[in-house]
Amino acid sequence: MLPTDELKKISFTRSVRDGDLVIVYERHDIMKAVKVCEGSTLQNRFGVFKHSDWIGKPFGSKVLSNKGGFIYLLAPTPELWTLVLSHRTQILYIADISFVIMFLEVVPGCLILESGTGSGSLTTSLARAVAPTGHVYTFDFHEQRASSAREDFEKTGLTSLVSVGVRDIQGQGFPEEFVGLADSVFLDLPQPWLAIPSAERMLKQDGVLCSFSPCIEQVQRSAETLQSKFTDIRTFEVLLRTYEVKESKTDSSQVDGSSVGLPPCKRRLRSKDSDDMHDDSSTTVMVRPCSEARGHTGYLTFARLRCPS
Amino acid sequence: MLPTDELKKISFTRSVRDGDLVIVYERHDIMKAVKVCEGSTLQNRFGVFKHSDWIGKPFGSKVLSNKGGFIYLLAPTPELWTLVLSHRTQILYIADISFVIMFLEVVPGCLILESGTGSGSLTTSLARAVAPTGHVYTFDFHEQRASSAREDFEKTGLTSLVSVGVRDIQGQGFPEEFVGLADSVFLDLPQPWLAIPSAERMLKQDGVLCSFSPCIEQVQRSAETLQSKFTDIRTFEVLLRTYEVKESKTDSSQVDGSSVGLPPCKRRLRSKDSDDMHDDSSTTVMVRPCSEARGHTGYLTFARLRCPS
Amino acid sequence: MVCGMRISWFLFSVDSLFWCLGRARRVYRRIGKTSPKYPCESFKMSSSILQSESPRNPRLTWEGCSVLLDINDGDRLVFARLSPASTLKIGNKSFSLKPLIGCPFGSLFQIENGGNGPHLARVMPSREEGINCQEMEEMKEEQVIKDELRDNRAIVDNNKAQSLSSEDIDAMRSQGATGDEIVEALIANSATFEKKTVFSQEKYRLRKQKKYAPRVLLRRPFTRSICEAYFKKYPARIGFLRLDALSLLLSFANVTANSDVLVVDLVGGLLTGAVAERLGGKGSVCNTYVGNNPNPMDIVRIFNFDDEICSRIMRSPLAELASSQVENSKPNGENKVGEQASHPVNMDESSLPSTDQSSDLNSESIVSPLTKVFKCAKAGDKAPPEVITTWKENGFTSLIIAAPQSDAWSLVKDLLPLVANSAPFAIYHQYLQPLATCMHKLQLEKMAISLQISEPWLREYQVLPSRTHPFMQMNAFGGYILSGIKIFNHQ
Amino acid sequence: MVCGMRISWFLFSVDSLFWCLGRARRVYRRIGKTSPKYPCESFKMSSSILQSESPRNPRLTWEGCSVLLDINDGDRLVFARLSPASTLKIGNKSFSLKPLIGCPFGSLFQIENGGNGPHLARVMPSREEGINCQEMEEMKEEQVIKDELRDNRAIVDNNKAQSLSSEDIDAMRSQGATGDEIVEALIANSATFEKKTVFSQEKYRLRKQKKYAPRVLLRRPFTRSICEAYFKKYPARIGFLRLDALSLLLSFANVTANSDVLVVDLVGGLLTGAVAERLGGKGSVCNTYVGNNPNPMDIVRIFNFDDEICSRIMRSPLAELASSQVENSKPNGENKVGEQASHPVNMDESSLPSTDQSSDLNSESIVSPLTKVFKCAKAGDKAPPEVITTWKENGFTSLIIAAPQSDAWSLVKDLLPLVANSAPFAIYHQYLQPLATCMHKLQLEKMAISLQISEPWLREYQVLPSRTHPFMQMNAFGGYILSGIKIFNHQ
Repeated sequence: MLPTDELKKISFTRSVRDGDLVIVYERHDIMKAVKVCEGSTLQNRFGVFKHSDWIGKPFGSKVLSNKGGFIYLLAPTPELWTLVLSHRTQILYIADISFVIMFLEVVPGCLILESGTGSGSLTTSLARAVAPTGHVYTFDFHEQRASSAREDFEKTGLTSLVSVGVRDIQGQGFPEEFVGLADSVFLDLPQPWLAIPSAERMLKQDGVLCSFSPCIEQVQRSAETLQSKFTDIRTFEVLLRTYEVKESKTDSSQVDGSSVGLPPCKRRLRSKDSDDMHDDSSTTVMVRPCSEARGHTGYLTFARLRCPS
Repeated sequence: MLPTDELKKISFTRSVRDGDLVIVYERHDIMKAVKVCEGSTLQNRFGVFKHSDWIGKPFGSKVLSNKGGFIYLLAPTPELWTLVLSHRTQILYIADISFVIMFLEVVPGCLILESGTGSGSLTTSLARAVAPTGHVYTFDFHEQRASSAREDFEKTGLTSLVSVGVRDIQGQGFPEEFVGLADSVFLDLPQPWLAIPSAERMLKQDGVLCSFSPCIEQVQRSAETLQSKFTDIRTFEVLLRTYEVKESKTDSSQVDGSSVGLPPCKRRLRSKDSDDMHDDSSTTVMVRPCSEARGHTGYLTFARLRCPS
Repeated sequence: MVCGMRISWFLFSVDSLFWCLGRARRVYRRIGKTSPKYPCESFKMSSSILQSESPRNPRLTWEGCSVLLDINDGDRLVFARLSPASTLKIGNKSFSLKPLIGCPFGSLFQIENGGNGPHLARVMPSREEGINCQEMEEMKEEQVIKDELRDNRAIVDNNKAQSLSSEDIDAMRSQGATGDEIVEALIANSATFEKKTVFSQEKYRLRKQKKYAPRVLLRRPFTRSICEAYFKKYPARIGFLRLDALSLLLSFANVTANSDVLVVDLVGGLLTGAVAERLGGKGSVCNTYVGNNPNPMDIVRIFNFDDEICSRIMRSPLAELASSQVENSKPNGENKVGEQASHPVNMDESSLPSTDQSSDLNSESIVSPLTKVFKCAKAGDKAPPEVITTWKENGFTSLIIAAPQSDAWSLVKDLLPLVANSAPFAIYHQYLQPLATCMHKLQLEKMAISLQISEPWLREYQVLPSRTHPFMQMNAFGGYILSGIKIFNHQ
Repeated sequence: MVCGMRISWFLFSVDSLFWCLGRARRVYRRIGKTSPKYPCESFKMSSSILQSESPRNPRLTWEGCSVLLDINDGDRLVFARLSPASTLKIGNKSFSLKPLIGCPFGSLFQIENGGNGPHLARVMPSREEGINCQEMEEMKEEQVIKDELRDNRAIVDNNKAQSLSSEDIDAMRSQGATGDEIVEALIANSATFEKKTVFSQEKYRLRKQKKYAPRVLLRRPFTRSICEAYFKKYPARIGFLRLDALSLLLSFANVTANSDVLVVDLVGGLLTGAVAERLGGKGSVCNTYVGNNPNPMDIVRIFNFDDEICSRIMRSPLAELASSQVENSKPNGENKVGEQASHPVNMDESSLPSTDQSSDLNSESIVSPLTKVFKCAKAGDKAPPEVITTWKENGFTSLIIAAPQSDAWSLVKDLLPLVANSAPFAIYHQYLQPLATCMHKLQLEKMAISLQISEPWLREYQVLPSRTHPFMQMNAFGGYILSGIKIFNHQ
């Protein structure tokens, strides 16, 4: 997934090869991760796609099924991965992920501790940020979840950047071997305050901790616990509002009263032929917020380890 | 302010008269309430305005100062009043006010209890909603604040709709005379939970209560108290995002690299002559959110008195 | 006039109402009055006895009254008119709504097995029955809350946990067990219930209660509840007009008793009804329209408006309002002004009823209406010439436009001259650019000041011990509002 | 190359830096290297000793290091370069920054009266010194919190409450009293302090502490702190690019070590710096521009980038990138493609430096710079032909555009062909309509899929016992982002 291996980096010249992980894109909300395998096929509502047809095509190509249906083959990125991974737990999405990595000051070479691993959505982006020389140590108390995550990181080629441990961080804290070595710590735990004293010992001076909690009571209690050894304690909520774009024919003919209540001839952009569209003068691109949105994911509480007294 | 007195209702034929309350509009963010008085003058940075010049002019007129500066004379409304009243306390603004009145199901004829009166911003809108036959009984523990509010209601002509009492509602509850008579109760108190048992006795069956609190802890404690006798407990936050509109000349000439960093020739709409503007073809109206906004006012917790068991 | 209290045996629901709208949308239905079975005198008396101080704000239902039935905390929302003959279908059985007549709004009903078989009976609320919207929200979020006390490591949910079969449940039912008893039996026979967290136990109980002991809450059809119900189930019907946006329109336009409000209502009558509710029978609301066909305002009938209020709701074509002389009810009068005012840009998202039905219609359907009789036939009558004359002489005291598919400026330029000087106005729209253009034009033409485009933002919270947070699902868009004040222009 | 560790005695601040920008904006300054007083070897050694595992992420300051000084919790934010000669003006006195050298980032400094007169000295933090942003927010909201324990009925604040005169304070100072001692004296001599609520007492103490015992916090200049500082003090300089929007751009564009990122940076170099920080010295960032003059990227110099990272930051005119053959550093090469790519729509709100200075510049000013020497002269060098050839052969791995005043589509149509197939891209803009149009065009031209316009929304909370709520002031607008993935197009 990451261009750490120069040979796997996307470029004009790189094509899909046997064994590659590709993201099969049907629609912006229908995608799937597929491992390309010479003899395999992919079947969906558009028909049967032979993997052998894919090999040698540039990434970003449109490929056809036996029935003429099509999909796109995309190179995987952590953002696409977040959309296709299997949800073993509630996952973090791009808005929270991006902000966490920025606010935790994660840069190449950092050593990051994370608990819990969950579905590995954040972990994947953390790995991208610490590459090529840093490392993410991530822990989950749930044995099976940890091994599923491990398999995923193998699939996405991140094993050199991520280690998954099975451990109850709330109960046992982080392993002693990381004392004073962590640049940043991320907690997504039901009772983060139980893990904060351990996180504090793991952090380098001036290192940053982040705790993600859906409920304000968890934030209140964490903030209280953080008060003694941390400074610069700040709590945020990050959301993303998406917009929908459609074109509308600017119709200046008289519309009689009765038809005003009828739905307009609505045409969504993505389902349209480009051919009949090039008289731009008569169409307007209209844009408005999508009405359904994620209204809350969680509160992000950040804190910086206070300099030793 | 309200058209309860048919003679004071704005219309094509109604003009400014001696004794009228007018809103002097300089700019969308500079307004002032003035009582028109034959011999008086108003002085501002645009010069001196004689009230006598105003009398006989239609509402909504532009009037000139001795120096040729101008202002507009507007008929007062609760919305304008909210923008000009003197802030004796933090006030509620249009978004919260509108939602509260809607969610409290306030309609003409209702009897409403309110505490505290504060600066009377909400009270004015409540009065408008219960007019012409309802009544708002509003209480504040602060003697001076109550009498200032009373003066304001006199000024805005709402005395037949509003009564102001001095009373510590948290300590003493609402007066016994209102038991079972209130259609709705509004609380803006630091410890609303202390007033909830009294509010509950005042409400008619199925009546609605609203408590406004800036902090979540107040909401948590209120919600807990409400649980025993109320149902349909819901907490909201309402905000308003405003947009700024400006026009921009669509400039298709080549701009060389160095000038890209320079601020564009920005022209705000309100400071513009209409004369040089009528070549609409070359200008585009651009709109974007204002960056500064009220980020939080308070939480609105509503609850409906449960039907008697 | 006196005999206006129309009582009907028609039970109408959002579902069936919209079915009608979909089929007969072009027809502005005016179904004649029926002879009421119960004389209006009796209603007036009873209402005056019960609600001496507030006849327009009754707290008990009556025969012929319109109600909102909230089934299982918002899972289904049904508007109905109460009569001894009206019924509500729950599951595959129909239940008479007669027991709901004369009950306080806010009452809760459940199915009970009485002498005459299962019927709706009032539940006397006790503390633990305080189910509310917040718990509902909670139900949606399986994974969000990580329980502090226990965790789900030990629980394998493989559908084998329940030892009670559906045959067993049917048998219990036929033996007259109540829904609550079935729920208790299910809990007693669940192998995993005891292992669940307290929180999961609550969730389990609620899920079973909804299925086996559904509850019907009796609510008043006010603007609040009507707007919320439509927004939840059929947002496109009301142009996605969210409650907070609607409340802002009423504020911005200074709606109050004794005012004369000009509206363009392409949101099914919701705006007209909301304005009429605020007028309380004093003043007037004029629902104007471009062209020859009035805009439908069926939602007005859902309000329990009395005759006085209904008579203040009038319609008038823009052509007549804008013409220099009053045209005496010329029925299909075509007018140049009216035509010019309408250059709608087709841009609304509202989809056909058929789409809606498949997307958000409840699978459980509604009993068929017994008679298609509508209350409030008077509401929305054509404004008589003398009223139009008064409006022209005095001007409207404010203007509200909620026409999501029309061009704001085209409407405003013709409508604003009809409102009094210094009168406020508010325009709701789904798109920002048409309002920005409109605002720009109003400034250029020096027609208005205090112009502002605003967007309401509403967020609901779950407030529960240790589980307080904003709702996970939110409606991210409440539309845009352009507000302003008309100025007097010498030219 | 080895000798790239430029040390300077120049203290530069946001203020002075911008003054330069304002005056000399059209000139892309490339000030030559100075001979470093301290050999780079010594830095490398010391850094490798101190930070063995993370040489690019040092936790202690060093001579020549760039730092962010946060004075009184964000009241003033000053970027400075540490040297024995650099000074910081607080009030009307200048203080040497020498004591800050070699201290851990995160250290707090206060003015102390030592043998050599007042100087900055490190404060060893204790619990009650945990002032933070939240308390700051609290300070702004005088009326919001109604204290539960006491109320302010009894307090008349008439400036007579303080018996200590300014002469008394001056006298204390000249006798060597510390700022903290003065604060304590003020509290002891306040007639109303004891009557205040605990909360008000805290507020009073903090206010006095800021005035009489100001604190300087030493922070690392990372993308996080640089973006926050600019956004707070000079948002127009960075095109109002808020931290959350910037972080999204980096994610959407999949920026990571070993990638080759094409950027259009009209946000002062913030974007370029943020990308370079994520590259960590592997891969490249190409800052391209339309026309002949590179876009300024002064902000890059605020980062503590080492030579390796700096060398990966290159610039190249679009004309050269888009031409079919590599033009060997033709300095003022005009090119049709480049010209076509720029049809800027003037619509940004950024105002002239002079306006900024009067509006949000701190009244307290900064010491004058001793020498105008810039670090990282290598950063932003013109890309050598062989690198351009590689970019052309392989394509960029992603594209980010932050050009608030340019037309998105005009840029994208020329830039997208330069990125590899399946490469992601992200475009930041202040206005929605240009992005909507751009998205539409990309769809029509079948250039990209997975297109989405999103708007980040950020809210900060005050979390304090019994006083938890979102900040009362918020920045309501973080810009819009169009993101997508380039597809391979056969034609």
